[in-house]
Amino acid sequence: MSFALDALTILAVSTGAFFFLAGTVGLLRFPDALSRLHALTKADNLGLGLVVLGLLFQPEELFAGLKLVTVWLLTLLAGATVTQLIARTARPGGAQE
Amino acid sequence: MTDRPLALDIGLAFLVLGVAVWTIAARDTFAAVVGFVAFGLLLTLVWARLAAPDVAPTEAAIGSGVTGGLLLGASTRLHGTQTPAPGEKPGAILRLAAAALCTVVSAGLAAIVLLLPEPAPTLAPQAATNISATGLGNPVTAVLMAYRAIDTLLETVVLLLALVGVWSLAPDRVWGGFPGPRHHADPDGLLPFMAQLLVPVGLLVGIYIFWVGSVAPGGEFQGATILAAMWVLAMMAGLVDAPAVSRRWLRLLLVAGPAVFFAIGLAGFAMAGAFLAYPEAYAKLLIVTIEVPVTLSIATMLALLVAGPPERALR
Amino acid sequence: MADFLLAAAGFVLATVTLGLVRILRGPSEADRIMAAQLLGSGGIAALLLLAEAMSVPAAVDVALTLALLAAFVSVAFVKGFARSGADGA
Amino acid sequence: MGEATLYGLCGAALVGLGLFGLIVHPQPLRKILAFNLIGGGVFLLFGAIARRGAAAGFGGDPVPQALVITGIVVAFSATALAVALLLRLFQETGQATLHLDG
Repeated sequence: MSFALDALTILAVSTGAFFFLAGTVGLLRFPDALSRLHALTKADNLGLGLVVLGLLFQPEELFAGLKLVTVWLLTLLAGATVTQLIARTARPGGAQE
Repeated sequence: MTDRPLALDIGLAFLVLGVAVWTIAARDTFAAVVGFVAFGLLLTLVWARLAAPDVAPTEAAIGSGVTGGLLLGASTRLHGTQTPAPGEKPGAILRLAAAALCTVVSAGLAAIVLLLPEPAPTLAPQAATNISATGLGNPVTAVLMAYRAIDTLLETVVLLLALVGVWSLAPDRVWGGFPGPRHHADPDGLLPFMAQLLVPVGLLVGIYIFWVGSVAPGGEFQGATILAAMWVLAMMAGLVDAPAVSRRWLRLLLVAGPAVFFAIGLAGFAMAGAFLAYPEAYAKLLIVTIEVPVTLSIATMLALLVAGPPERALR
Repeated sequence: MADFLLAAAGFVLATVTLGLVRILRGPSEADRIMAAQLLGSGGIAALLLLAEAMSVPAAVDVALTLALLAAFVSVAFVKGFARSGADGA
Repeated sequence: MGEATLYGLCGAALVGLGLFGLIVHPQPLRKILAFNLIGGGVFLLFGAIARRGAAAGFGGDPVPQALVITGIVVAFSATALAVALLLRLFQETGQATLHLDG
């Protein structure tokens, strides 16, 4: 049982870490601000989300699990807002550079 | 200890130094401030690795978060003034001399770190034996609120004095007025929406962190900073306006914490024979009685320190 | 398990710190904000992984604090960004 | 070498780095940033000492840890006051420089 859960944790956390890597590569390599933004949101939402998911497979108290999910939701909310605000200003012809 | 945490620690230490070098070396001030925020974030992880779970959230909240917000605001306002005049740049000789001096300072400190006495002196056993007298479960909160309580009392006074200093920088025509610009809520914007969702959750978390501080890592400074950040966030989103600094309720709120702290400290003479001494049976009750107003006062002070001196006159 | 989680924490941290190069290169301030945001969420992920690996449950509270303050700093960023953009920066 | 010594050395380097920035940067805001780096370094030195003092079931000596918490808050008040002074200077003179005849 615990072996299966560990395997799930390893799978989810590794995938999450991969999304962080992909997001960073995208941020560094993509040519324009909007596609970089696209890469960022993937890393942000999915990367952290998968890490949280992976940790939830480990035995946690209910309250601790709730806190983990709250951390993710808070980051998601802040990320979405900032992304939208950046997208508005980084649009071609918007206030930039 | 296995090898891997050491590899992680070495990597983390180099990241901290790298980001610090960048904060100093970046040509653009805004980039330097971003570097500083990253520096605070990495330091938070360092504190977690140094088994200091009480310091980590303080660094995250105050060292990186609130200080970062303050400096970001300042760097935006000073935009365009950040290129040094030709005569201002220090010459090569001065730079070399400064580099030499700083290397000596660092080397001296490094030598001290390497030559620290073995076994390390520690006050942890004393803290452990005395913790039961406070009724608290968190040793750091016990240190802050019991046997180093005078530090904590004076610290709230330092914050208050800094705020008085900031307010006294207001020009005459806006004396006692509203701090900072008025932010208007953009009706179709996401920011007010986000703030409406985030602020209640944040207030709840702030109160939780404050409350849990008596038994586990957390406490009044960490909790107060979260409360302050949420207040400033609501101001930036245009949900609420900053209060005029001459409001009586505001001033009462600011002095309530230090005043209650001081009064209970004086009562210590009658109850236990010394300033800030608590009778053992009531220690926890008294500490909580101090902590609640102190948390509210610190939250108000921090928020107003970020908001800055008054900029708009009373109508 | 703890070793894996520590390694994952180190990996995520190293990755997002690499993204900081974007802050150096810019070109626009939007890019800088993005890199900082990536660092924020990566730092939170690393902290959660460390909390589990070192079995310090209190580190989750630190992550909670960090998430809230990261939101605060992001808004300060964007607010400042919008303002300096308006000045024709 | 334990992690306490490692981060202690990191703190020592940060103090020197911050001091360098404080001396060579003419812009006041950069000086404030450098000042905060020095603070971070000093706190890390305290952290190293606290970690070495782990005893009695605590992961670190709680007394230096409590001092660091106090220090972080005091450093913030100093920073806030410095920023307010700087912004007022800018408001008054239209420049943000400490250069007297500039």
